Amino acid sequence: MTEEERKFQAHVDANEKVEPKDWMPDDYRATLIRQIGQHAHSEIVGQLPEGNWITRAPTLERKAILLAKVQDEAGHGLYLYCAAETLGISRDELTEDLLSGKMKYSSIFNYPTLTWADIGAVGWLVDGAAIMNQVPLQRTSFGPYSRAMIRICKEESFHQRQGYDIMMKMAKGSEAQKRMAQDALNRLWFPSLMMFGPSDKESVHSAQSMAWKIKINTNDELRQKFVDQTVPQVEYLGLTVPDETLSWNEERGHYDFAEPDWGEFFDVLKGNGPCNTDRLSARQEAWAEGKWVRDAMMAHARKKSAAQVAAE
Amino acid sequence: MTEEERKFQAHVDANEKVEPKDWMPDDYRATLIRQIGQHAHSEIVGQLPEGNWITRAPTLERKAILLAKVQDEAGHGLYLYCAAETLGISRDELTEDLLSGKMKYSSIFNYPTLTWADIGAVGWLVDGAAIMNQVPLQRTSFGPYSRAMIRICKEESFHQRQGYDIMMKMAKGSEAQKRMAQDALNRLWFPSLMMFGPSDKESVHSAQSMAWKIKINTNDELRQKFVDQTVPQVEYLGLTVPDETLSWNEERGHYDFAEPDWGEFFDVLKGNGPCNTDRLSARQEAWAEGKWVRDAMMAHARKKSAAQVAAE
Amino acid sequence: MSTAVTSGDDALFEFLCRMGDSTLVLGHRVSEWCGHAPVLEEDIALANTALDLIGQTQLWLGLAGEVEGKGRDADKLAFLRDGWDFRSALLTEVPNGDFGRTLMRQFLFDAWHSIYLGRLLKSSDKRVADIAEKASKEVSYHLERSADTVVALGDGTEESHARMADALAYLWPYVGELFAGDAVDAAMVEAGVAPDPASLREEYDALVGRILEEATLALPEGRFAHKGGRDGRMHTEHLGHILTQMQWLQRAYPGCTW
Amino acid sequence: MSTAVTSGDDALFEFLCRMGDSTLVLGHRVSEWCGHAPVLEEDIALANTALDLIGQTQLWLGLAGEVEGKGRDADKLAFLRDGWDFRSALLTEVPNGDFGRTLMRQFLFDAWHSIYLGRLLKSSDKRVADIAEKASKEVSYHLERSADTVVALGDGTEESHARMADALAYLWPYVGELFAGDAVDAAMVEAGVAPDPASLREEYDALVGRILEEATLALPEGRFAHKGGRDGRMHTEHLGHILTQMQWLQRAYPGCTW
Repeated sequence: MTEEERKFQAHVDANEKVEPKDWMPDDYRATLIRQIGQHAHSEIVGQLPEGNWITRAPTLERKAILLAKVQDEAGHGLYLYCAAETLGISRDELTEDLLSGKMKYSSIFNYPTLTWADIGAVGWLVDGAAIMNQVPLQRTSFGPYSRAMIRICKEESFHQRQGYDIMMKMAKGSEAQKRMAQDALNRLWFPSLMMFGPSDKESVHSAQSMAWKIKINTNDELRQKFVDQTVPQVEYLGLTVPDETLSWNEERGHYDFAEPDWGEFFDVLKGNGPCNTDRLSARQEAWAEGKWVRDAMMAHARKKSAAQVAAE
Repeated sequence: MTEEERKFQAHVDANEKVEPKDWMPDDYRATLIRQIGQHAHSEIVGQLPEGNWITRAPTLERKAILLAKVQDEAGHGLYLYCAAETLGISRDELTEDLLSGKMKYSSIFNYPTLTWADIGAVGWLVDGAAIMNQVPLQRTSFGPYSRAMIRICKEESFHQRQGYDIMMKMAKGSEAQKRMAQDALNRLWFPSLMMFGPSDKESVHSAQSMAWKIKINTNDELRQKFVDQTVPQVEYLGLTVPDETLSWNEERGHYDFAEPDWGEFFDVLKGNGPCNTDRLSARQEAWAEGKWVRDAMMAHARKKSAAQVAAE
Repeated sequence: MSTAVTSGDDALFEFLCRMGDSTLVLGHRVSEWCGHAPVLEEDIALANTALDLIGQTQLWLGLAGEVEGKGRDADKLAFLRDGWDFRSALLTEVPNGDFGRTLMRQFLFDAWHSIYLGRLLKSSDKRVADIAEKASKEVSYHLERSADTVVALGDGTEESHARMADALAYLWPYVGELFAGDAVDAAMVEAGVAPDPASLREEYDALVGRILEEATLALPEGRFAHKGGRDGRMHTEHLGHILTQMQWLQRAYPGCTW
Repeated sequence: MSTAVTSGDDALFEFLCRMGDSTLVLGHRVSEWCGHAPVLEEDIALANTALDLIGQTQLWLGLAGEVEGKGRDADKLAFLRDGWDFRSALLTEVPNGDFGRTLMRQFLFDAWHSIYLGRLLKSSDKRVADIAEKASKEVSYHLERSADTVVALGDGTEESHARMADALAYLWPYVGELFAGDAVDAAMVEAGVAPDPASLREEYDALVGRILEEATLALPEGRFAHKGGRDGRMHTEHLGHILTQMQWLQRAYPGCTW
């Protein structure tokens, strides 16, 4: 460790925030760009599976709530891109990396939303898992990221409650609605567990991130916490977790549960999820078809500022 | 009249057919190209309002019948383009003239199909009016046109019966279905009457076409015949013709009826119908987006025939 | 055909459906953009516009249901009427087209909407005035935004200028309907509930003309107007397709709580 | 999740729905082209293909309803089930894309369809064999046509070649599902009703490989396969949108005669 590195680590260890102008290790910067960028991309791509049901929402109120949620997600994307930009990379660069497949977004968004209950389950489970990941990140060492997380967590927990409320209405509704709720849970349970990533017991990478307080908990800790929190909610809904091995372990004080199919996880990561192609091409088309708009807005802004200069 | 013109007229007067290789007056040729081309275009554009309901047809049988009908219409278009081609103009030229707005198609297709009953009403009224126009044209002087008409009329009367059958089911169905049937009749009655064109009492143009047996009856004759035939059908359905002035004229032995709003007719003809823009742009887009396909098919055919020649 | 207007409440119901159905259908159209806008800020702005419009729909159709007094609430009106009972202006029904056409449609609607709501603030019916007050704040923001965007795109590049000119040419024939009064409007004028639509045209043309000029676009000369949406006589073919999406769940699973 | 298969009739019902739902959904997709094909002959051919597929749907779902014995006829099955009860192969659900993708999808399906129907001619269930006989005549014509078109477009211009290669790359991951057998297939094999899907793969690859070679396109190497349509576990997001259109009228006006 160099002197700078030592000072940096001491600063982090003292729970002081790192700010954009501060010196930081190259790897710290690179890891953060990857992590924040991926998070931002997830917010953007995450609009698509939920957007899929806006035009089919069953009531005006549900439609309004879903619109507000999707709008929030775009807003989160914006905060996060801004946080990433303080590290010296532009939003357009990050976008190009998303569209070229160089950067990833959360694999959960490569699963389809097939019924209205999926909108409930996405809010409840997916946002639930996201919050579980994000709450500790409010204490992350990088200032702009930490502040973005504080803002985002507040809204996400609101989204999660709304999602659970949809599930409640379905689970307490007609036979068909109950079936829909259970079907959504069946399809989304394991993908939600995958959101915490594979076990990082032996990952050196994770250890470094934890030392830097970019990562606060291990994947397994968070997954356990999620299961422990969610199972009683499932029971309250009168639904069944699609895991026959699930049981309360008195000794551990936690639920035992089955691991998700990590083969599927890596398949989806590689591009072979049910919706990878459609999601990415939706974004690519939006970007390509929007080029004339971005060009025009830029051209108009230039003309306007030239006129202003001329007038001064 | 030149000697050729006299001989031509005598030939026509003797009810002999004119064939493509026969001498014919330039105006006869031009008028036929316009008339046959416009008729062909109408078959093509006519696919759109009906196609609008194929994906929403209420039963599998109705869907199959509608598909078969639309397929027939494309087939009619094909016969008619072939008939026009014998006059020395290519299908592509005719298509370009349609897409540029230089040539017209029947204005009726600029009205929307808004409910399933419209599909019934289009078959019953629009095909009914078309048959009324076309039956006499089976005796038209130009051979290829006459033969195309014979083929087409056979299928059209089948379509008309199917349309009437839809109306029957609706008119004898639930309250909502009855209302749909009446609403369709209300919207399509006058546009159907317009299909025969404005009164041609004083049109020199029409007189020449009649002498040439390109036109067999006056517009007013055909319109009267249509009304006389259709009113009892309306009554049988238990519906009401949206014309308070309609009444049986014992003396004439015909129904008296209100003229359609010819202002609207000319508006639609000028391009201001409810769907003109959408219809034409649907065809323009289909043509533009299909260019690569047509080019490729041509290129492949050339390669294949070159390979054949080389092999011989 | 338009329902015969036999009493003041019938006319008021029609008027409220006209307001609520237009915001509902336009809100639906705008929401189709979700996740597909040219730039993130526009995704946010479009979702926000759609959200406001759906919120206004709840108010207008909610009041319509009350006035009708047959137990239909805003949801029942939105999800269980067929197209012929809708009273949406045709302008709100046309497909989004490219982003330019969507924003031009928004601007042409916002301009009318803001002027109309401005008059409704003085409605003799306090319920109407209250909704107008809430809505007009939102709509003045919509107008500011759509006008700015129309200016930027009209005045941007050669391509954007051409696209905006095309959009305007396509949409203009749908504008006239907003100003064509009928018996319902006359009843509303008489009751002091709403203004005569025709009386707003001059202000509209001035406003739209000013923005279009800034956008280096010409106000079209034609006054031809498609009609049939506000009175339900003849909607576009597009409305039926919108409803298949919008209403499917409620139609497939009737009587559920969501 | 797939309905638990408890008896032979349950499996037969599932099998018949797989046949009928795939023809129904593909027929729907093909019919979306109506009036928009690149050339008139293709408009006719596409309408004809859709028509055949809908006709086959009537037979398969009609028999499914009989076998089920709960009073559901082909229309009830087509128009009143939600997506999760559909058993359409995912390949049939994907959007049309351009004409090239539509024809490539058609070819990939036709090749499977013709081989599969060929085996069904010898089904132990005469009703199945009879439907297969009628359908296989139609499908051999479909295959001839779609194969010719794939060859022409693959071997046409540089642009058409690239588009067809893209189409193939997009569609190939949806092919594998057609050959993935499960308990329903096993029950059908045992009853002599239908062949083991996996047993058709070699013939399929040979047929498709031969045509693609003529089309100057390479048979993709990846064997990754999307699954979940034939067993209903996880359809594409597209199916739900198809159903909003397909089923709207029956949902909005239940119990009517049309």
